[in-house]
Amino acid sequence: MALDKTQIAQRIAKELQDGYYVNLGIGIPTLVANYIPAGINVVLQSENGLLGMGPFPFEGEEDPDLINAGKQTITTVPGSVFFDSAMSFGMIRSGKVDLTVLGAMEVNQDGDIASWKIPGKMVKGMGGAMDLVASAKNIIVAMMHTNREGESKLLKKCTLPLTGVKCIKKIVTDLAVLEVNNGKFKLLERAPGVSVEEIKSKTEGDLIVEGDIPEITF
Amino acid sequence: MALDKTQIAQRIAKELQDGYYVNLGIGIPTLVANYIPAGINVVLQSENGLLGMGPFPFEGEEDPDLINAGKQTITTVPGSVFFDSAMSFGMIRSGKVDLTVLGAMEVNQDGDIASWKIPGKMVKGMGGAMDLVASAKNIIVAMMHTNREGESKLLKKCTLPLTGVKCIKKIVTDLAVLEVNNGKFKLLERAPGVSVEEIKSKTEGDLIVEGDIPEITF
Amino acid sequence: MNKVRKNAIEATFDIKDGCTIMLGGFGLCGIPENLISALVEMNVKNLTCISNNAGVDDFGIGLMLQKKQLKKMIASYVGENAEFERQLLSGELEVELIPQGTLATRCMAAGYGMPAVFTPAGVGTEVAEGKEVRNFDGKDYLLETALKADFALVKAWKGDTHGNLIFKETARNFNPVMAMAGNITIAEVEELVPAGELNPDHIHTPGIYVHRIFKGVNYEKRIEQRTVRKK
Amino acid sequence: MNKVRKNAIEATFDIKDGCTIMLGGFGLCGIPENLISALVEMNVKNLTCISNNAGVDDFGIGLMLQKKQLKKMIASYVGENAEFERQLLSGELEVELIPQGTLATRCMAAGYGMPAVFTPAGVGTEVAEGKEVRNFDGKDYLLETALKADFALVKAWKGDTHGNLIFKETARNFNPVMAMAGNITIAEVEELVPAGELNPDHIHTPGIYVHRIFKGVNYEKRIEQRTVRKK
Repeated sequence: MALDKTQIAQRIAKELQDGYYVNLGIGIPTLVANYIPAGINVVLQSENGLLGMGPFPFEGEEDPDLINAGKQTITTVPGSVFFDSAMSFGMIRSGKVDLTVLGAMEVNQDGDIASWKIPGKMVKGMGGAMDLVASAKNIIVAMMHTNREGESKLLKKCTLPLTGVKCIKKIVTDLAVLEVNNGKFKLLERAPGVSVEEIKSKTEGDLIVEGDIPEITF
Repeated sequence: MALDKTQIAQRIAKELQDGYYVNLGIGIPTLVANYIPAGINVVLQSENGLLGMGPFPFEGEEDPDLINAGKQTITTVPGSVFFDSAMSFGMIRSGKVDLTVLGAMEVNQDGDIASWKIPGKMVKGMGGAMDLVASAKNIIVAMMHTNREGESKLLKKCTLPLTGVKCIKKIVTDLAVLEVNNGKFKLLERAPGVSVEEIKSKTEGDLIVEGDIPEITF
Repeated sequence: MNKVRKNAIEATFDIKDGCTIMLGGFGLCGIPENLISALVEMNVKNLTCISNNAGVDDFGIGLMLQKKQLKKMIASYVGENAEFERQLLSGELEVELIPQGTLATRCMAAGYGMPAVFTPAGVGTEVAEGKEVRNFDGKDYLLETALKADFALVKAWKGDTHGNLIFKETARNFNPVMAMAGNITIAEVEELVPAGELNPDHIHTPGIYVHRIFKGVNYEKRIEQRTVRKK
Repeated sequence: MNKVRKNAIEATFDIKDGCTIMLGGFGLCGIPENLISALVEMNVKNLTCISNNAGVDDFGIGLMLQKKQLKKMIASYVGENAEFERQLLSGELEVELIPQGTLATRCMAAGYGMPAVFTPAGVGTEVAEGKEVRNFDGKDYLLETALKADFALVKAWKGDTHGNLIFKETARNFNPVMAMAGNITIAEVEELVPAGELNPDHIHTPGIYVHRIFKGVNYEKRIEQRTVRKK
């Protein structure tokens, strides 16, 4: 069965290591914060100017001056620090953030990503995504394997305007965990009960399947 | 009679205007702070990271964490603010400092200045002087008219390694007030009792003398 | 040197049609509410606005979009702002989208007197079109120029009569970098104190960057995405 | 993620001969006294030191100069440091002098992930030799590259166990920009508190830039130019 958004987040959370500084994008990536493994200490960076993001506030304790990059009300944890947007992207750009998780409309087998615009139809803007993908050492894309029309989002070549080139290392979808490997997608894990054939059929880009592909565990 | 260092500082203080942000270099320029005209509010910038420098501390109240760019113990005035060296030169470079006063070994008639090195003999380092002269809109040099050997420090062409080119607007020496004007020194004022002839003889660069030259008043 | 103004209208008297203005804030967090109201009230037209976002349909810069006061918007994110997206797609509004970090850095570059800097964001994308690309240590970067404005409008938590500013939490965001990039910088603050009352080690924006300051009123501080958990 | 170390010796164990180190401080103000003592005690050799000044003859980096631990000094000011000037003029020590603002900006560029920036200082002087000059809006600027170090050694007033730092008065100076430019940044602080005790709006250097932190001891805080007025 395909993973739901929560499970995608849960699987990505397994990539976290102790001491990591992590930037979580809007949407599914935000949910990763809920599944940080026990014994692992990570510090969440929010590019609007915060290190040490905590959970959502209790009802009635929302502070309009304290939001995350998704404009959601949040809290801080002990040891947090505020800074301006220039310094925030300064630490991103200088490689101090260990892991970035973000969403995408399309990813291709060279590691390019498209996520901010459908020409003539929809413009979200790149926000901080272009800076993040151009800077982070370690980027995971969290997205559905196909779009609403059932078309693959893992392509030979992105069709939409790019957010960044050759930057994505790993992709976690509702169907699979894949890595970008020498210009191809390499299948690492599959969702429980989802067959390699199904993943193959829903992946437009070249797919490497080597040996037995284990099921995703949490 | 030639001005002493205090009087040079006193004359320069007359250039201050209300609301000015001013950077005073090491030596004679530092003394300018003692002669700020009544009714004039200026904020002193110290490039090691302070806006709102006050007078020297009272004996016994020295604070080793609070010094000026000349490494002297100082105090602050109300409204002062501390910042790091990058921001300090940021405000200098972006033209927010209205007036810079600094010393020099040589100045030439194009407005070039030399102040940091005598090859093979002496190296003081440029410190912040190169940044200041490359950035300030309004720069006054405070110095003796001649060096210890009696040689003019106002030259056709500087002989020492430069600190900056075409940047000096005004020079106040023990003998005169001059401005750099179309590639020449223009004599504006002379020290009380000092003749135009004496100034001419001690100025190696081309000197413009137009009409009566008034004596310096304080 | 009197920087204190009575209110937003008095502080913005010389913002005329056709000006370029920069506005601090991220979403609706830390936006200069009083200054935006003044611009809406004065109905200044043909503005070029530089701000990370364009508010929401009925608040923040969205109010100026509704009244068609903007000729051009320079921002990083459109998001869920329907009116902004509509004007953009229809071509009514000229829009330049800039990566968020590049936007912040270009403002800072102005405030730090650096005419241009190299940054990696947007290499290989349409953002790179027409820009110099240079490789440093095996990685490509774009040359990005400093971004200035005729007026920078910022919102701080506390300020003093010298124009020194302290921001609160994530309401800081673009405010300090934009404060440095205005030819004239106007700050509205929730609390205005006499010079000397702020701890000089706690000030985020030195007063040298701020030309006018006033105490704002009636802060609404609207929340864009109220998210809570149960007690 | 344990960044706390017992003392300077424990924090500097991997600083080896030939390393490039950056040291915060302006004159003797805000210098990492404990870390310098450790380097002197360990007698690490062949160091390239990046610091605005080189201390005085018998304190600060001057102690390392005396022991001939430095291969190269990168600084902006020699001033009245006789031993530094002697080693420089005699050629015993390789010295690179950089304008003070350029030095600060190059460190900041490293910490902000900008490989190069344009700055005006030194145009037309020997500092410009070999550098790209470019004109922006009628003014010439030099292209200056980011400056990094194997280790950045900084001194703060207060710090917490996450590495967040707060500086005091003008002891801030180069410390925050150098803290951002070290591959490994080591901070000594006068007071070390648990994470959560510092006000997150008052922190100057976010802990993400700091890899090791310890509480320094026996601060001498020598004054270079004691100047006073009579009561």
